[in-house]
Amino acid sequence: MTPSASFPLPVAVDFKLIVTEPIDVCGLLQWAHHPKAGGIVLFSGEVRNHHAQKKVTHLEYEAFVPMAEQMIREITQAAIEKWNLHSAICVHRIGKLDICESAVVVVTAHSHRKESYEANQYIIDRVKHEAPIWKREFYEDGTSFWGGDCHCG
Amino acid sequence: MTPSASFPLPVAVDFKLIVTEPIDVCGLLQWAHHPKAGGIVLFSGEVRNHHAQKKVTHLEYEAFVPMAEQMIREITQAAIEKWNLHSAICVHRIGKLDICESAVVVVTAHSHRKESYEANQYIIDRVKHEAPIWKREFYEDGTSFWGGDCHCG
Amino acid sequence: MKVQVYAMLKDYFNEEMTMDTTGIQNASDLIVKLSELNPKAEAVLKRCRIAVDMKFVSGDYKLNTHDTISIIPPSSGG
Amino acid sequence: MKVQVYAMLKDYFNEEMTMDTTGIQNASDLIVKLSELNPKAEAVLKRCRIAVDMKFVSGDYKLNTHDTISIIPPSSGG
Repeated sequence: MTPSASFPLPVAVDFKLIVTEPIDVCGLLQWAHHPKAGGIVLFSGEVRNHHAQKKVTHLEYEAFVPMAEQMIREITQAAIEKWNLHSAICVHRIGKLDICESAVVVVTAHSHRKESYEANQYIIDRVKHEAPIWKREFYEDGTSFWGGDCHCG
Repeated sequence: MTPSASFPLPVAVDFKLIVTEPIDVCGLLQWAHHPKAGGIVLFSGEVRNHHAQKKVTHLEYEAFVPMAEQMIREITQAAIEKWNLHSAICVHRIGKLDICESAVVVVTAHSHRKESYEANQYIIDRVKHEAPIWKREFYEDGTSFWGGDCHCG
Repeated sequence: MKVQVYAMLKDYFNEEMTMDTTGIQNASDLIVKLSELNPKAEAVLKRCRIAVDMKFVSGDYKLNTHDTISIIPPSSGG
Repeated sequence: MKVQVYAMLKDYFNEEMTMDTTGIQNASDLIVKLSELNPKAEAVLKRCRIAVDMKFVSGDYKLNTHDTISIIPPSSGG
């Protein structure tokens, strides 16, 4: 890949962080290039065809969009400060997703790879556990299940 | 990203693992998609513009190509077996590289993200330390330096 | 006050409700009230967080008639 | 035997050399011999590994006249 003409601010202020169209994974990777960054890590969370012995046909994600965007921005900013990243971005998709499509992508860039891996895991762990985003799995047998539901209601 | 028409064998038997042209980072990511893989991690080791206070203009990589390819294949295979990966690939570039270009890319795919991160780090750590590949840094002041040289010869 | 629910809570409540504040002093009271309105939702509600103006608040947060309150089920993004 | 060197070792030796095996029983002996041929390379040579047929061998590996031997400097890929 060739470098962008101008290099990014560490945090992606102008990006939509919750999107309904397929995530432009390569575009995010391209954006994250930085002349000081020796190690870039990209995580893509993708739709699996199985969950707990059931065959998954597709997923649907819902979000409280403005709050989710704000939290993703804050979590990304916290990682940039904690590890001194050159760039970091996290984009989550909502709506209907098919098998193998990316639900969430995190890219982190640091001078050294160890920090890029750590910061990347920090961002995805926090986004998954804290941001107001919900997954609903649809199975081949016609049933569906909300992630995070406790089956006890 | 959309899934490939046919899904890969875990190890990329038909890929050239040492290349002289820019690494097709997006193509590797595309290749690694797998319907059982919930977490895909991609590492890109890129050329930095600085090293130990010196400004780097470009790098050159040299490899003992057949041995390096064989070792990368063995290391990748070891990771696939250790973590039960759905797919894994590592490609290293040689020749002249400019700032921000990828020198090495590792992609790992597992059902869960933790294993994808771990296996990815395992592969890059071993490839960097064990494979017969050497880096030469060229500086703005006209000097150059072989990585791994001990400055004491 | 305006109360918004998300995800599986929409199986139990309207997505957006206007509730009067009688007997609802704080965020915890609101969860109790919603559980009374639909006991089937109680198990999920116990695990929800409450946000006011896109900020999470604790159970003793005093609710205001003019607040817009979001009942946030456990996250399951990614 | 045929000896191949790589990377910074090419500053000190020809990339490919044919050496006779006199006094060179094993891999360690070859490193000593190369250090004698060019003492400036000694520090690097001490940190090199030796491969025969693309497999690393230990210092006591017995070298054969027909072997092609690679002197592998410390890796610095990635």
